[in-house]
Amino acid sequence: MNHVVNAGAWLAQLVAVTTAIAAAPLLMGWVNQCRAWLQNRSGAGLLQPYRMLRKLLYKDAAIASAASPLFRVTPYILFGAMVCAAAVIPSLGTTLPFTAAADTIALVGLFALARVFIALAAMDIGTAFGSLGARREMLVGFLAEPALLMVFFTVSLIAHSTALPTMAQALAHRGAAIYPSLAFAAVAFLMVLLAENARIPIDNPATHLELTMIHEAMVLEYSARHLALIEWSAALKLFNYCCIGLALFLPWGLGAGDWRSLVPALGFLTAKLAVAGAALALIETFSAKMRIFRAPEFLATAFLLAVLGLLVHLLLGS
Amino acid sequence: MANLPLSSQIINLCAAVLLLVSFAMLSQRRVLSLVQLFALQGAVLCLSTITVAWTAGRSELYVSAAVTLALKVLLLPYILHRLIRALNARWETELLLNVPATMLVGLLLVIFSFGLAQPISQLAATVTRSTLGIAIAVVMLSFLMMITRRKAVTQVIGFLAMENGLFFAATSATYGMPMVVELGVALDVLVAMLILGVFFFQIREQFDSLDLRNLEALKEE
Amino acid sequence: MELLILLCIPLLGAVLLALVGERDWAPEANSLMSFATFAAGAALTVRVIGSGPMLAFHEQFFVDPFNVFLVALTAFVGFTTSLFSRPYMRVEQHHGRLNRSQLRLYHSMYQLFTFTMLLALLTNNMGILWVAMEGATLTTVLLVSLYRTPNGLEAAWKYFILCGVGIAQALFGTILLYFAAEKVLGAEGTTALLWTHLNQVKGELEPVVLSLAFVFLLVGYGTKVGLVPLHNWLPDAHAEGPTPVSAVLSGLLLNVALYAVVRCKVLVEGSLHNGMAGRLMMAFGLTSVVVAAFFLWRQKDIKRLFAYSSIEHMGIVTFAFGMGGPVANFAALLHMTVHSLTKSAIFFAVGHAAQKAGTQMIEQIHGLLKLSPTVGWGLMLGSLAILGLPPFGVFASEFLILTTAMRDHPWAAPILLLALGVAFAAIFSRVQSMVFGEPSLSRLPHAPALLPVFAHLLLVLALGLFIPPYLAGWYRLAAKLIG
Amino acid sequence: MTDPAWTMTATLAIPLAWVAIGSLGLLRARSVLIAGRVLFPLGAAAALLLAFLSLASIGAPVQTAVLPLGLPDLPFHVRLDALARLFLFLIGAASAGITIFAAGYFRSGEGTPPGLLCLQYHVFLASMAMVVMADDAYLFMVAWETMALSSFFLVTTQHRIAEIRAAGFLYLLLAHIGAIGILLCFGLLQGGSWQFTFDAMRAARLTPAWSSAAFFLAVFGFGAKAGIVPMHVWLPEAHPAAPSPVSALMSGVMLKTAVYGLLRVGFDLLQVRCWWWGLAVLGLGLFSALYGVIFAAAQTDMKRLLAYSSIENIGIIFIGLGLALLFQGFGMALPAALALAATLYHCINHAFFKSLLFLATGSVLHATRQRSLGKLGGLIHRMPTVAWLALVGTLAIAGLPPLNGFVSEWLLLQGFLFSFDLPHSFVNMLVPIGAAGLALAVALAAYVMVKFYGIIFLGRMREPRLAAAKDCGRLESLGLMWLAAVCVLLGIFPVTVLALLDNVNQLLLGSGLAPQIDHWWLLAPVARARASYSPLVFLLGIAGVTWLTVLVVHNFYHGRVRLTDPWDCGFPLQNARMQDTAEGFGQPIRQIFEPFFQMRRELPTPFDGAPRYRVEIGDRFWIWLYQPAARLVQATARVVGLLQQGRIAVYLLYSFLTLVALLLLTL
Repeated sequence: MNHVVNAGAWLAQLVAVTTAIAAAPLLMGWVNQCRAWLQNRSGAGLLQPYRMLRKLLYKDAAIASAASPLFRVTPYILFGAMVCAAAVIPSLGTTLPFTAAADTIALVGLFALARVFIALAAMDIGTAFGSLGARREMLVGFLAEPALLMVFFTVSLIAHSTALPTMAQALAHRGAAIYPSLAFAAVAFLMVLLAENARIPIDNPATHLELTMIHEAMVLEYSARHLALIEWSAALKLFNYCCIGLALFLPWGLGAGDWRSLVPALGFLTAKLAVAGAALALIETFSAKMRIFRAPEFLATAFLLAVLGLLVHLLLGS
Repeated sequence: MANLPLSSQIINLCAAVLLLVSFAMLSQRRVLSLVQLFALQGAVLCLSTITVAWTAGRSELYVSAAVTLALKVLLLPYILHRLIRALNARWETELLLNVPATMLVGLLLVIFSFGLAQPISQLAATVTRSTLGIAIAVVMLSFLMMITRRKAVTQVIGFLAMENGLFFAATSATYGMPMVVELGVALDVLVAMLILGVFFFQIREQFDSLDLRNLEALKEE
Repeated sequence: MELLILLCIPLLGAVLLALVGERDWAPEANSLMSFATFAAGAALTVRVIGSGPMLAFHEQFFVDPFNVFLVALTAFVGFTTSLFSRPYMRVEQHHGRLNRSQLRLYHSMYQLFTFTMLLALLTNNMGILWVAMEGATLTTVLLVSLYRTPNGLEAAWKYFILCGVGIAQALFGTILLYFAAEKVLGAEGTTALLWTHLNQVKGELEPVVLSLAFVFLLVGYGTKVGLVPLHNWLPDAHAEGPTPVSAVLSGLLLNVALYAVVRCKVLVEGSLHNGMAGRLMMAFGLTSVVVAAFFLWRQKDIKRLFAYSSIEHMGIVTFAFGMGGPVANFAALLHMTVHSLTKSAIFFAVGHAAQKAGTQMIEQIHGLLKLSPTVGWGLMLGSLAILGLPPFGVFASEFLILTTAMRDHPWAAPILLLALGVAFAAIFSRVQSMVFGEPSLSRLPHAPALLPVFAHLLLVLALGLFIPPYLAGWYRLAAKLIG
Repeated sequence: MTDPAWTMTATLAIPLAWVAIGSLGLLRARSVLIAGRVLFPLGAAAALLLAFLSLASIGAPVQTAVLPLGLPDLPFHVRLDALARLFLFLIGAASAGITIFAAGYFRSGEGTPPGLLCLQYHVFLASMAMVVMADDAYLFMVAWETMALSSFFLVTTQHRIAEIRAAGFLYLLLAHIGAIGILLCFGLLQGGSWQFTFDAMRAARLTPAWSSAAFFLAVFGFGAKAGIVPMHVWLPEAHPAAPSPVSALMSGVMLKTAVYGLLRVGFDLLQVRCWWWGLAVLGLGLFSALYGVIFAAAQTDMKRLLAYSSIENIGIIFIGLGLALLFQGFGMALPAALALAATLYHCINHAFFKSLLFLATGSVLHATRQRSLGKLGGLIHRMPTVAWLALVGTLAIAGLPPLNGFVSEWLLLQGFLFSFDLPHSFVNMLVPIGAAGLALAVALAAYVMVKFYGIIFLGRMREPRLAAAKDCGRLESLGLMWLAAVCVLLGIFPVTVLALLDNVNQLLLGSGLAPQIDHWWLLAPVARARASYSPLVFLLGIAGVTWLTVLVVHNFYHGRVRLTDPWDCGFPLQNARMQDTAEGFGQPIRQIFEPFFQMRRELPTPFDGAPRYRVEIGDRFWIWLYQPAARLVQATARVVGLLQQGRIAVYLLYSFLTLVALLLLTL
């Protein structure tokens, strides 16, 4: 892990980031497609998110006259934050140069930064829905964030590190050892993932019903390229979360970060993401949307599970 | 008693009379009688002082006795008498504690005083040492009298009686204080009496009576 | 020589002002007399500092660092109070609360009071000390009842009777002291009541008699100090008399009474060697501090409030003297000084404020700061100083007392601190509501004398930050004398 | 620059200069011009000088001096070491910004005249500096109480308002009670030497029991000043009452002197330390952090909100402190250094971002005369400078990368990760729960700050007269910019800051992080494999990607924008009052954490012609702790008052009984 500042590593980094940016809508499309299949629909196709983005990007932007510059700049910052997060997460290899810039705690901070910005932007226009969405988003956020941190803590106990690559490496090389704490952590992580990415049972990405919506309420005022960037960021966020989950709980197949390992790693990643996406669709299909006031209970459970994982680890010493 | 010299017997008798007068004052309700008792007390005091002076050969005690006579037997009772007549405050209407109870407390005080004086008396070289207990008792009884009375005048008489007790203590225990002090004390008592006299008039002017119940306005409510 | 002048000036002043005290220039004459007293006191102080303790007039008078410091303080506060009383009494006259003959009485008694205080401090004779204390009571009784109002009369009556009875106990104590001394020093001479002689032979005095004597002396002079539960006259007398009298009562009389107690304590401790006197003083002191602190919570009258504060501070000083030892005595002396200065400054400010408001009721005085910033700040800073907030000198002495208490009597320190906290809340909440807020006051026909207020506060502030070495040395000497 | 004698003199000269500057204000007490244009800028310059001086000499050896002031046996001792210098830097740097803001802020009008205000303000500054420099108990107490006093007068500037008077009183009372605790603590610390210099206390050897007593007295005393729950009640009262620069100074700087005091006592003066102190402090801090942030979320007054947020941040600082004590108690040097560094870092951070936000509220207050969040909104359009600078503070206090608030929280969480290695089996399970609580508090802080910023600056104006609001003046924006800039710098260059903080670690713990800090751009306090964070890369990454995206989007597509009415799901009738209010935004928190609050609701019935909803949030500690205490004192006073019931016979009886009792005692 010495500071390898060679061209190869940087190229691998570039590939990883580009992959993330490019593949994120695909993952979104895949999840939606799986869901459609599970619901006996034919679905809009894997590439539908790309078409959507393209359409939005070409449109004229309509912005409320009461908007401040903050409103306009937020989509870009959001996108920037998610791309940075993608660069930090070891999706393809563990020795990418950018990964040193942030560990898991910083990653949580980065997600929080994005969340605060979009919440502020939602309040900027001064509509009833905007502030409602912002409030709900922050509510979910403040409950999910500690849970996520606890998940990372549990894993870092095993790896003695909070740096994601180190954690992934340590878990990948643990051999056949079974960590019951990881099971708790994994379930908690999954719950956080659902909440953070505006999925069922916390939020329904496909509805504009004012009683229930969270994410959509915040972005109601956005249109055209701004909306495109926000949607893309959302897709990237899901992609990032999935990659984190994979790196922590299914870390096999990660390359070291050089050229040779990149191709097999890409293959592994695709396969794992496909499975993860399908699983996500399955969960979403089998569960029902919760009332918003139940969300704290849901997330508190996640938090509890994460802490339990931690305690289990301390108790069992494994 | 028998083997005591006559002078000592006289002094002891005086002491006993003083104690008796104190009890009498404690139970007396008529203000004018109180003044008379006070004058009697002063006279007995004077007598005992002269006796002490004669026995011990202390000439300055004669001066003390003279001052006592002038002040406590003649002047102060006279002033008090005049005041009482002028203010028309002859009766002590009621006591805070009824007479038998007061007497009982007084009795306890006398026992206490004697107990207190015991170790000191044994040290005293004077012929009159055994009377110190009585002196303390007189002071205590006067104190008690001040506590139980409700009229301003009687309170003052109690105060003066206490002064008498102190004086008796001074003569009986130590053959009197140095002259400067004696005179100073006498002056103070006189001035105090004068000021009090002025006060009586002012109080009556303000409250139409000398009852101390009028003087209970300043308190923490 | 200075001593004679020092004593004669106020006596002369009393006589003079008894004759001309109603004239228009009488307040100035009063101030002038007080200034002359102060000058003589300063000269005496300089001399004693220069050439050490002295005896005079057949040993009847005695000056050592302990009493000369109180003499200087008394003369100084007497002088500044007379400055304050000039406009104050004029306003009282203007308001029709006083007539000319009362003014004459006031001026004459003011000087006489100063005389008795100085006499009590300077005399070497315990009997004369008693006479002077009684004289002080008599003069102040007249001062307290100056207004002849029902409440004033009541206060004066209580003051007179309680202090009279109290001081009678002190006389009994003095007699017992004489009784004990006579055996050692002989009855023939008049030396048996001279403190210097008693101090030399204190080891030979009969302990049993002395312990009884001390009880009487403590109860007697303690009544004048205002120790709880003998304090009941104090708030009444402070509240009902004219404010300059409250200032000198708190600033001077209590000190002098405590001085008498300490003088007695020195003798008794020297004889008993069992610390009984110290323990009694500590117990009285502590009780006074605690009880007074709670009393403060029920006050509605501003002068009563500060009267209770005086009880509290006298309790602190008594406690410190009771602990004994160089540091505690030093602190106690310092506390006496700063308390005198601060409390009199407060009374000056309170006097002006009450005159402006036309009432002493705390609830009816608001917004001093707005209408009269100097009076307001004087009261505010004075209160903060008396509450023991640094950088004022009261904090310095309380710091020393508390730290000594922590060392010698650890159980007492938290009690003291708790009481100080309670007192803080009580006084500060009241003063704050007076100083701050919307104004409710009127202008006065005579400009208030604020020089004394700020002179005192400045001194107190300076003592908190820096105690000049000669002053410290002087306190140390005095502290050593007390033992 | 590092010549010891010279820096000592210069450092001492600055408080003196402050007092002199303040006294000059008295000469022309009513002149706003002199105070605002001359004296306050001078004060700010002195503050800046102090900051640079302390920063430059932070690694210099310890210097001491004895001043010819104070008590005869205990003259004023002063001492400059790394800890003192760090806090002097904090005081200087933060107050420089606040003072320059204050230069433009104070105007004549009701309340204290500007000249007097100038004196109080500068005495406040000077006393804070002296607290940090003091090396004996007496000077410390003098400076400490002067600080309380001067700030009390500053709080009660508008003393004609009754609530402000009450707030000031509560503040001074608690400060005084705290000071009593500190005094008792010093009394224990001298340990039998009866020397009240800090050197003597360092030399004293206390038993663990006495050490613990002293330490917890210090926690009580300093905690009262810092605003640790349950001694926090004065904070949400005093901060809104004070003028904003004063709130900033109190919250940003003064609270830190309390932390300084606890550090000084806990790590420097006390030689015997027990590990379980750490646990207690940690628990207190955790509770305060959660309590503060939950109450902050429910507030509707912007300055109260910030005040509660201060309680939260002090709680976080105490968490760090407790962690450091815990690790040190178990002899874990590196984690202790990490936790201590995090604590100190957060102290500095909080000084800057909280001052920044308080000053921003001051500007808003001046522009709108409105403190209630429910009547603000949309100010970013009228006050852009304030709004954008406040955004920096908001993001920083919410603990978001790459700003400074995140760095200290990151370090603290890194510290928590070591708690699993604690040798005590119970503790190593308990402490991680603390990490969870900390994470919750930090996440809630983000919630609170979104509410704060969004409701004041974003959305539409809730009152029509807000349209007349003006942006702040030049001096004010200069002050805000300075604070915001330091926030950013502290966030971007944590390694440099940590290197400075390590001097303090070396002083207090005897070991530091030094070998671990190698790359100036990469923060990896333990090892790179363990954890690393580079805010600079972060910032550049986000900025770069954002910039690239803007470039790409605008080049490949087009940048046309049409301004319209807001859509809002097609609701036709919209006005500013349909936005979330402060109460509305806090509603989920109130619901989730209901047991914390003493709530009084006023709900409309369906038939109300003019429906009204009102909710009042009360502090349970007020009801459980303070009111009973006050009642107890009152009841005692009532009983004691019976002593003085007016009857002279009874008084004589007291005298008589006293006499008899004492005579019996001597018999």
